[in-house]
Amino acid sequence: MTRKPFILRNPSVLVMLAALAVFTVAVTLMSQAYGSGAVPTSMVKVLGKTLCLALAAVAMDLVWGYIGILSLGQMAFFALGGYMIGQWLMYARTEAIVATSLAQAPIPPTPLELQEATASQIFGVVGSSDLPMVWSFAHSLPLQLLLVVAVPGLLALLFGWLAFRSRVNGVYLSILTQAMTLALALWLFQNDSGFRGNNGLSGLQNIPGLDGVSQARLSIWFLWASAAALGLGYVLIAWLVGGKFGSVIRAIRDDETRVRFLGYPVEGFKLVVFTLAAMITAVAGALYYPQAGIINPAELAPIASIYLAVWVAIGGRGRLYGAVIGAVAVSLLSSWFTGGRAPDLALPGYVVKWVDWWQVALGLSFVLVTLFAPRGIAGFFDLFTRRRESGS
Amino acid sequence: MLNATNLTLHYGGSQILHGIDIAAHPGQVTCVMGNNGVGKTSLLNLLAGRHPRSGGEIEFDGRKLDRLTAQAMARMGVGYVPQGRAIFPMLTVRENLETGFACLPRSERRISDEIFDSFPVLAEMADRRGGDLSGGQQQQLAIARALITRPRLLLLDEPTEGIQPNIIAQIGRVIAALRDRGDMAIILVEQFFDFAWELGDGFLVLERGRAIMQGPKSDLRREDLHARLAGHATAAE
Amino acid sequence: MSALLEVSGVSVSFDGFRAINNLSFNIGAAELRAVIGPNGAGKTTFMDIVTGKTRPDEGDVRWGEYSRSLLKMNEAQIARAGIGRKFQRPTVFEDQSVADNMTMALRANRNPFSVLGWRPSPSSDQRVAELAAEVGLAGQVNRKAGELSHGQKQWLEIGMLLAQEPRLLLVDEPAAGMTLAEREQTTTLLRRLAETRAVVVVEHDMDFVRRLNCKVTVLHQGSVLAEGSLDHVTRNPQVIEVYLGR
Amino acid sequence: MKGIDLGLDALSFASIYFLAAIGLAVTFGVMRVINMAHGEFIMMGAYTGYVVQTLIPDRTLSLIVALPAAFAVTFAAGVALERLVIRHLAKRPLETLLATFGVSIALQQIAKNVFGTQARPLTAPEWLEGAITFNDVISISTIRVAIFVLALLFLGLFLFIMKRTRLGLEVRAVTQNPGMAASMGINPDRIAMLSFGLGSGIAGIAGVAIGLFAKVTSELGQDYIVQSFMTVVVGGVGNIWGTLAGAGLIGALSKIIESLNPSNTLAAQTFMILFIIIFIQFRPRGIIPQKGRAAEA
Repeated sequence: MTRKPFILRNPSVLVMLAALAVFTVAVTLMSQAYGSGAVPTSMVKVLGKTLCLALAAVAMDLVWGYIGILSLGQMAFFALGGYMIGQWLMYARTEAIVATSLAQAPIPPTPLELQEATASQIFGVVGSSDLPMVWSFAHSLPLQLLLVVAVPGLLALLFGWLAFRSRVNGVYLSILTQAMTLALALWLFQNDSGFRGNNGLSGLQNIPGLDGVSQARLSIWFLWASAAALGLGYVLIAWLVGGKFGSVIRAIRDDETRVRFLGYPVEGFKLVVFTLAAMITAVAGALYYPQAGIINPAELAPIASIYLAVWVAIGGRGRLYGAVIGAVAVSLLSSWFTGGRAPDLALPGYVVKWVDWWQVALGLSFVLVTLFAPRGIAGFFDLFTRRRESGS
Repeated sequence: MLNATNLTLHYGGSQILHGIDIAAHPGQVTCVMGNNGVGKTSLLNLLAGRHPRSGGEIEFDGRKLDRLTAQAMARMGVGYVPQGRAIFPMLTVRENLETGFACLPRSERRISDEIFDSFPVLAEMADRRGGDLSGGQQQQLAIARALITRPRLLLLDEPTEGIQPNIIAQIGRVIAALRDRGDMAIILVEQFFDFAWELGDGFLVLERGRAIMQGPKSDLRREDLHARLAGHATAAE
Repeated sequence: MSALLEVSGVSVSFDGFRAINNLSFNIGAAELRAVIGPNGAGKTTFMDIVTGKTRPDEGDVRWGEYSRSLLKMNEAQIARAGIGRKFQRPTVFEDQSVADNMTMALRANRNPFSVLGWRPSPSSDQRVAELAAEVGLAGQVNRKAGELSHGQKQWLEIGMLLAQEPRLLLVDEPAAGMTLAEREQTTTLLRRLAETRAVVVVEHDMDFVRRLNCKVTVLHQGSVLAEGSLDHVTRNPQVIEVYLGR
Repeated sequence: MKGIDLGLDALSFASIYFLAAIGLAVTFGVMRVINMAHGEFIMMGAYTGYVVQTLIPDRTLSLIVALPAAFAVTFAAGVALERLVIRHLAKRPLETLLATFGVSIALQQIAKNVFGTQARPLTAPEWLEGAITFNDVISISTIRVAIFVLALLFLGLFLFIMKRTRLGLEVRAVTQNPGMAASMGINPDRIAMLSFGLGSGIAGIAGVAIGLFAKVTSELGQDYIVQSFMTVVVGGVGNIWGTLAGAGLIGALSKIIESLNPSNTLAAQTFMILFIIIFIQFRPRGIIPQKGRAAEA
């Protein structure tokens, strides 16, 4: 048997990368910054954010679809990634503003004064003027970038170690991950948590040092970055699940007891997958929030993590492209319907306003998908390929 | 009473029963015999409606039955005493018995004295939890529980398995009494040869899901039947 | 000859019911042994204890030349130490190909990072092909395990066990649901395997045990009732009483 | 003195948790069904109370009407959910979780569309509005006493239904061995449907009680669902005393942590959840674990 290179063995990866490239080039050519302007900057941001959500969904699929942990804590990692990059964005930019305003003062400020002034600018809103300990590295982009993966990774490692070693499984594990997210959210909601309570971090769309660059351009740059991250993440995860490692984790999903009797340390595999997925999710979050402009603890609501699971379910669990399709389709449809642009549906005696009724339709569609299409949208592709195979 | 023909059964990919015929008549005990793993329990499960058959006809009281469910069979008058007894461990003895009330009209929902007369130990233990009973007591409870539903066909799956001799004798007397009442048909799956031979009116011997010997007691000789059963195990002697 | 596996004085209860009662059992390094006994005699619980699924309340289980206690090890560690288990119902990963199933079982470092770095090589491909041929699945390596027949799944599972290269094989009712021809193949294979390693077969089909032609241990109510050749144990009046004819 | 006050506070907290969780003790604890819409059933109960109050001005009378009405509404919703969705997802617990979550967000949005985003008042009768004062330090609002009494009442009702009624017997038989229960002539599907309805109905009544002191919004259920699940899991699945113990533990714990740092209830809740996560490490099957081989499967 000769082995073909990884990419050739996985045509779906090639298709995905090609689609992503075409999409990115097309959006760029229609953008206000680099092209015809057919796609407004706000739309570019929506698309860029959607790519980040798709990356989070692919990571969710790794955790749920491949190793069988229905984690309802993915948004905790996503938001933590956002908070970590947000710290630098907010600090560096506030510092720059403070520095400019203090520059007019007769005596130039000392670094300490500058830091104090920056801190009171940031934390005035929660009645504090000291820089909390957790902001110690906020001045440094490389350190905060490191924290983007390190903090969620460590949280996942610790939580996973506790949960997996006591063999908490199935729905219990799901509820436990949900509790973890809730605990983190409640903690962030406090004013003295060091993360500005329910105000969250804001102004993240302004990138320090790039004041001269228009939002139109920035949005395209972030789109590129998001597309690159999605592409890389997709290839990485596809590579992971394509080999023997993937074989083992799918086996753990289907019958973990049996895998133990084969001699594999099941808990170790779960821990590796859970932590890795947390870090990928955090990177997605770190790219998402600068495009969103603001992050606050509401992002960690239990409901948000469940959405992620639902996208994967609708797209088709256990298939990475299913996760991408689910995330993209549902989140774009959601923003179209809730954005007030969808035409109302006139029923006899009642006009359905989609702004009000979209959530209802979405909720019921989860029910229908789980009941009637457990393989999701990707399941329909199977019908095609099977027909083609049997036809030829 | 019950007449089943050409029954087949699959678990997943493997065929467990191959064309079994079995009949049960009021006032008679039909014994199903054979070594472990030949499909006796599967046959009983099928008749109790607990596992769908893959083929064959079942007639009960002259009515052809299509799809069976366990609760429909119970309500139709089929009492079931499973292998391993399947007592509800957290229910008291009385509650275990009362589960059978589901088959009775509201006015008749009481535990008759007959039950406690047949199994006095159950009256003593009425308020203990089923799981706390010994194996022999559980077996008596399992039979009593099936009798509560006033069955016309009683299915017994190895009622002597792992039970001490004096209780076996008592169970034997109860089964004989039920048979002699004349209104109940009994199918008994049993490996204890003497016990089965004593009670049985008709016999069916299975081997790997097929009937290898079948007929009324009058047509069979004790030695032949015993040889057929023990043959594989003791042929070398 | 010192024993490969030494079970001594093991007891375990569930809800006050003694599933295993002061059980002692030894098996040598290259030996075929059949364990028989009526339902509820503790055959499966015995396997659960040896493979680490159930912890006994008392007693000890020791393994190998250095007499390591298995009680301190988890299921995966015990499997890596060289004890393979075949389940009663074939449990293969139906979603994956025969080759994938076997590759997973191949002897190799099991830690997650080593598995990540593992790449198929000509020798691993060849090993899979050999194993597939050995268990009669030569033409089927690229089929999904879920598409195999019941008997073939049993065979695949045996193949996976062989790939693990265990020193002790625990086999739970291998003949269940097999056709006559498949049974014969299975007996031949088990006997061949026992030439180089220890094999314990739990079975209650007497015919099958007879064909294995090996030492038999009879379990009853969680302890050993008799041990010896099949003829020896079938003449034992107690064995006849509880198991054979009565 | 302070201790007694704290104890009373903890007790009333525990009562609320217990009230919210007791319906789950039936659907999750007994039937092993994950119903993420349970919180929305609590919310539906609260809105039913509000609607009844708009129709019947007398607050005492409206409360008396609202309790059975809420039960009826949520019982029907529960039965419908079981028949239409949950039954078809038997043995797929994770998918049940997702599907019922879909129901949950649909119900939330429907409530928002019908009642708006503003909190609706559900006012307690006057006799429930005061406080019982023992001295300067110790006083407890009447409504909290009422909730405690209601929780006790529910405990009694639950025990009565499970131990003394035909339905309870059949439910217990089905939980312990559905196959054998069917062979005794019990219809397991019908039992599943009724007990699911019962658990949901209790959630509805809890909703009325919670609505009396909390704001009735479409998000009311969200605030209770995770804690309710934790209460059941911490207590030990399948045992009402476990649920009681879980509610007691969580109630006491949140008050104790709160009293150490009174300015910050959010931190208290964070620590409580962390404590629970760690607690589950040591007692993965809860305070009162279910015994036996069946529980291991």
